[in-house]
Amino acid sequence: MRADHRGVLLARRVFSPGFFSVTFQAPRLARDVSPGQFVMLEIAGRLRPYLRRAYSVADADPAAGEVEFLVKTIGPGTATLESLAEGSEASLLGPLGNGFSLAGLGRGARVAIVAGGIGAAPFPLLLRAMRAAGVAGDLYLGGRNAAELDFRARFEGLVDGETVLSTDDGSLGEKGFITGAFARRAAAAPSPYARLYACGPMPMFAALARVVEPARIPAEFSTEAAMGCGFGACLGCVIPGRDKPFVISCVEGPILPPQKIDWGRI
Amino acid sequence: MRADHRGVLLARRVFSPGFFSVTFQAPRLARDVSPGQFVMLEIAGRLRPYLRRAYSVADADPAAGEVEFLVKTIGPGTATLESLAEGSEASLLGPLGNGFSLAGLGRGARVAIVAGGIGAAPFPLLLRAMRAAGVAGDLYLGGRNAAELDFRARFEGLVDGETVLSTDDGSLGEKGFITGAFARRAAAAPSPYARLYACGPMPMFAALARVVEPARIPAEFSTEAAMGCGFGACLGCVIPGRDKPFVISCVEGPILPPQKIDWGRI
Amino acid sequence: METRLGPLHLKNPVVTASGTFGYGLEFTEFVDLSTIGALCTKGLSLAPHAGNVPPRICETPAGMLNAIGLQNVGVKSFLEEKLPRLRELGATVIANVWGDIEEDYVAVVGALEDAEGLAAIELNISCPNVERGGMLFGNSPAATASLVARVRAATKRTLVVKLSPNAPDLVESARAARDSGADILSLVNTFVGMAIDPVTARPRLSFGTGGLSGPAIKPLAVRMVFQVARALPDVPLMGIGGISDLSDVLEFLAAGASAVQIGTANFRDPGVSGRLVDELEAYCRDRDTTVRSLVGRAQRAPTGGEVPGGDAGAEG
Amino acid sequence: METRLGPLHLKNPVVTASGTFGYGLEFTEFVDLSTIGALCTKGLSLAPHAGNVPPRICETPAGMLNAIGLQNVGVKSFLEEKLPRLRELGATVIANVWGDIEEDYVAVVGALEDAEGLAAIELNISCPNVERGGMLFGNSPAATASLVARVRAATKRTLVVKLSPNAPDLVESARAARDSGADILSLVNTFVGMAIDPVTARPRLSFGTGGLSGPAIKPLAVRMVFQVARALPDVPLMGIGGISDLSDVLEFLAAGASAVQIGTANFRDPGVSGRLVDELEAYCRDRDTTVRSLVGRAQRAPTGGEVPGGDAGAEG
Ligand SMILES: Cc1cc2nc3c(=O)[nH]c(=O)nc-3n(C[C@H](O)[C@H](O)[C@H](O)COP(=O)(O)OP(=O)(O)OC[C@H]3O[C@@H](n4cnc5c(N)ncnc54)[C@H](O)[C@@H]3O)c2cc1C
Ligand SMILES: Cc1cc2nc3c(=O)[nH]c(=O)nc-3n(C[C@H](O)[C@H](O)[C@H](O)COP(=O)(O)OP(=O)(O)OC[C@H]3O[C@@H](n4cnc5c(N)ncnc54)[C@H](O)[C@@H]3O)c2cc1C
Ligand SMILES: Cc1cc2nc3c(=O)[nH]c(=O)nc-3n(C[C@H](O)[C@H](O)[C@H](O)COP(=O)(O)O)c2cc1C
Ligand SMILES: Cc1cc2nc3c(=O)[nH]c(=O)nc-3n(C[C@H](O)[C@H](O)[C@H](O)COP(=O)(O)O)c2cc1C
Ligand code: FES
Ligand code: FES
Repeated sequence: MRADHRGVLLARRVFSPGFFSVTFQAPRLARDVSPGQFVMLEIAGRLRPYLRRAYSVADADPAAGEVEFLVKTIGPGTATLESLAEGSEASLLGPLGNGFSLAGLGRGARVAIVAGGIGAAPFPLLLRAMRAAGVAGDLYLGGRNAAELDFRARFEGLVDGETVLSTDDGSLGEKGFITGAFARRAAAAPSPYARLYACGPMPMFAALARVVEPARIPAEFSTEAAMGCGFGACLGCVIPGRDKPFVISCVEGPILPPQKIDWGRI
Repeated sequence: MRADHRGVLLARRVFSPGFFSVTFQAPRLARDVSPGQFVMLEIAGRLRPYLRRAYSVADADPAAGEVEFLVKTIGPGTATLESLAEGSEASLLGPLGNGFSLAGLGRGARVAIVAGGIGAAPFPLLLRAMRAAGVAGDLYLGGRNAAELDFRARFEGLVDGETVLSTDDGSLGEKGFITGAFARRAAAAPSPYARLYACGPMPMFAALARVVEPARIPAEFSTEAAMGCGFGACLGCVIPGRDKPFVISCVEGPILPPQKIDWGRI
Repeated sequence: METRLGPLHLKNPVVTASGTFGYGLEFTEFVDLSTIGALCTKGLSLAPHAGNVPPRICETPAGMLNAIGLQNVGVKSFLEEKLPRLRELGATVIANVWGDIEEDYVAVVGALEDAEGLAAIELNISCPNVERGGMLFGNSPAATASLVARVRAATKRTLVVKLSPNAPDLVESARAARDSGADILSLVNTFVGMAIDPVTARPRLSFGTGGLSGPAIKPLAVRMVFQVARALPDVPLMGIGGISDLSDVLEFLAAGASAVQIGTANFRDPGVSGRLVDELEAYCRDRDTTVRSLVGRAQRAPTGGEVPGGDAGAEG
Repeated sequence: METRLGPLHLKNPVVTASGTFGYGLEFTEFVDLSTIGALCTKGLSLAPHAGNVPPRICETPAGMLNAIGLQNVGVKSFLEEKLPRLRELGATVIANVWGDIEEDYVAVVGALEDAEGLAAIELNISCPNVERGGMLFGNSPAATASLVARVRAATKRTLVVKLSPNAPDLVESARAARDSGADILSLVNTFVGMAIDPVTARPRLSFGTGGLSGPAIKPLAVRMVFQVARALPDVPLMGIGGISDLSDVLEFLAAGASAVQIGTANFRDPGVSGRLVDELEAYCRDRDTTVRSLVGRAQRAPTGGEVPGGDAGAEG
């Protein structure tokens, strides 16, 4: 059930400048969250940022009562998190959103996970669930340069499959966009992948949609929109839809199949 | 010279709930400040509180490069200071204001210091200056109850004279207002006191003015007004004056003789 | 805590503001809807409405801008899918309505007239009157008067008219609404504002401008409530604008509001409305006073202090 | 960084706002006055003026309210004690002036006419016109036109007219000022607001109401600058309202301001104006662009995005 959980900051791990993870003590949240869900986070008593910020739960340890977030610093909200002293409190409103689905994937099934930059955030928790369900998967990680992919260390031991890296400048892995690397492998008929899970910027999703729709690969995109509330009250987070004008991404998503999004209006 | 000094929080000492002292590393400020002067303090990157807050420098150690403030928690500004993590930074704009004067007090002179509650803040530094100048002084400390005077511990070893305490509820020292305790001793003719230094709420000053003006005891009141800037730019901090409509308390004060204030318009 | 606003009786003065509380059902895990004074629904139109393309919101210092574009499910599905559940939950419901022309308002109000479990209608007059070339109903006392009179004639329900702070003369608009049959005035709606991305130089909202809300507008809203309460002491007011905690509630009551509406704060803190009911109750108990006696206290306080030769400059 | 506003040439577009920068001399330890575009003096009247009784200021969310009451040393002592030192320091000075009746303005402007080292006059029209029963000069286009015309006739100097955001129709006021001879428009002055102590229920300012300033008003000020720039593209504008950092400066330039004024931020951060000059210079260097080419960029950006059937509701 959704609630406003009190979280105490236990630890911060910095991967490279502006890329870090924070782990909070929040037992009920750690128990209730499922892969792909997010929280709206607030640091008490602050007028800046004024609105809460959305963060996918990157990993959860129900036994220890801990939840972890993978974060990239962009503005006041993420910067506050970056400088928050250990032991400080935050309120974590969640779990919110629909989450990823493993339904219909039998043991031994193989999937692809494509992440653009910090879009990798929700996948550690998904990889755990896949392992439990006996689902294998290749991880495609793309970033601007090697430094922006240092957080890949967070995925060590979690991937039951290949890990493919790419950078825009070629400083690590293949040179170019990760969507290209994925397309080359997924294109093969029959496709090696029973499903695609992806998270990243909208242009990446649009490129992926052009690959998976013709190839009939079912896909789940973890979409991102500016969110005022995170639970369906403000209607600020809508994404142009195909079968209706707008999808309310915080409650109908954030995980959406490409078929629900009107790419022409993005 | 006035400047916006970077201060690093070294230590906090809590005397009783809501009464504490904070010590910052700020070498140039520690060197330049004189008794009775204040700083406008801001904790970086916060929109709340929006304006800086004024704090008298309670003590300064030029050798160690440290300045200390005695604080009572009232609202967002003081609350932020109360919860500020050690090692955090603040900007300290100062030293500001005119400060107390020991001019005209020869060695062996005796003065009175009257403080209402947290009004005691500026006096540790003044007491050091008095000792250096060979000036003795009795300290009158008044508060609501015993707990609100726990910070008197901060004055141990600093007073070359008597320490007189009073509380509204009689839980410590004499019962009643500290102004009464002072009046009974100061009234004696000739008055034992060559000068009065006082800090506290306006009603306390008004009461003291009624004692010292007839008795012709020179006095210096450390006044308090809501301050927008602290350096004469906003004209927000004025106090009704006698020889002109308003005194700009942040630059003409905060230390003012009762003769400059129009008590009838307070 | 019982609160009377003319014909409207609420169990307490804490109401949630339109568009910031969804249809109430989004908040059931955070607030027991039966405990708050009332909730105002998202603005309802006759047909479902899609609203503006994103981005629709952005953050500003101590507030936010929104240009949702009045997206709503339409009055029909509100009556079929939302209102029955709100009734079950024991919520006191105020239906906020809007339209492009007077007939739209009349039609929506007509559709709601026989619905069971509606406490009042709130007219959002901060909408572009397409017949008048998009000029907002709320921005001319004449347009306001004409609209309110039409709606008044179309319903027996308690009628709340929600004022726009962008009106050239707020008191005139308030008087026009009152004289045309409003039972209660709620104020304020959002202030038209704009934010521009410094690097791309494009407005942060696709619509260009948006409505400013949140703590940032509180001093402006308090002044407007104070001003309208002074000009129209007989009209019950609901104060709105940046209310986030108990002291904000007390501030609006002191200014002259008989009840308050909590808006943007619901996004940050979905449980805030229920908590404010408890805190206000405790406050009244501790000081053994009543909500009613807290209303308009500032109206009686002396102001305007200046020295001889002092001017009335409220600015600078 | 050279900035032209009609007849006024500044070395850069960063100006400090009246009443928030004293007479400049309070800031010499924090800013080299010769490096900023210009400074606007505290509002000057013919005679020294005492102002309102305290409390005169209070904090609000992301801003402050003030009712200083235009306390100032008077034009005579400004000319004798302040201006000469400002000249020595190489400051570019804009004299902000005000009065209770038109004659007062004319008299102050007359007293300044032959002073050496004044770059321009800025008229604060947000003052109560005592002849018109205290109605503010800035709140009626007619009163604005009449005042500006009188002053225009009385001076050869560059004339800046500072608009009040409380005017019923800002664009009309702007047009009236322009048509009556204003060379430049500066906007905005403070918004009339109010804060009430929740416990005592007394207004926090002795004057009752006060002028709201600071980041809280930025989205409203940006919208107003954008709107006036669109309506009067030929009039040079100085944008004012909550500017605290470089991105705020860029935002106002993009909206259509040729220069900006930094106000309340000077209280929190007395060195901010000098720093913004450096930061803006660095920004232009890095992107090798000019300030001029940053002006009005948002005017050219497409806006108003809505879906078919989407309405123009800027509020909700
Ligand atoms: C469902 C969901 C899950 C998310 N999960 C994560 C996560 O796990 N880790 C994480 O680091 N972030 C995540 N985000 C993104 C995160 O919420 C934003 O980066 C954050 O709101 C930025 O806030 P800020 O105050 O730091 O910057 P803001 O001041 O909000 O933004 C600064 C500037 O960057 C722009 N901006 C805002 N958001 C983004 C963005 N996402 N990408 C690029 N520019 C942006 C803004 O328009 C503004 O111009 C998620 C977002 C959503 C909707
Ligand atoms: C020159 C000067 C020196 C000062 N030195 C010290 C010092 O050394 N130690 C210290 O603790 N404080 C000192 N103060 C007072 C201190 O600045 C205020 O207490 C502080 O501004 C409160 O800020 P806040 O945000 O915590 O509360 P605010 O939100 O600013 O105030 C909360 C409420 O308390 C009221 N209030 C504000 N200030 C006071 C006050 N001083 N007393 C009672 N009510 C008030 C406000 O009107 C408001 O209603 C000094 C003030 C001045 C002008
Ligand atoms: C304390 C204070 C005093 C002011 N005095 C004047 C004044 O004398 N004349 C004037 O035209 N504007 C005056 N202003 C308005 C400012 O010049 C500026 O227009 C307004 O504060 C908005 O800008 P800001 O949000 O950056 O402060 C004053 C503002 C403040 C806060
Ligand atoms: C996202 C959002 C949507 C809103 N939608 C509506 C609406 O549909 N109808 C309406 O009358 N007011 C609407 N409002 C205005 C609020 O009801 C309220 O009047 C305003 O936000 C000021 O209050 P606040 O500062 O507490 O948010 C909306 C406000 C926000 C922030
Ligand atoms: S974020 Fe508020 S409705 Fe989705
Ligand atoms: S505090 Fe600004 S002038 Fe004194």
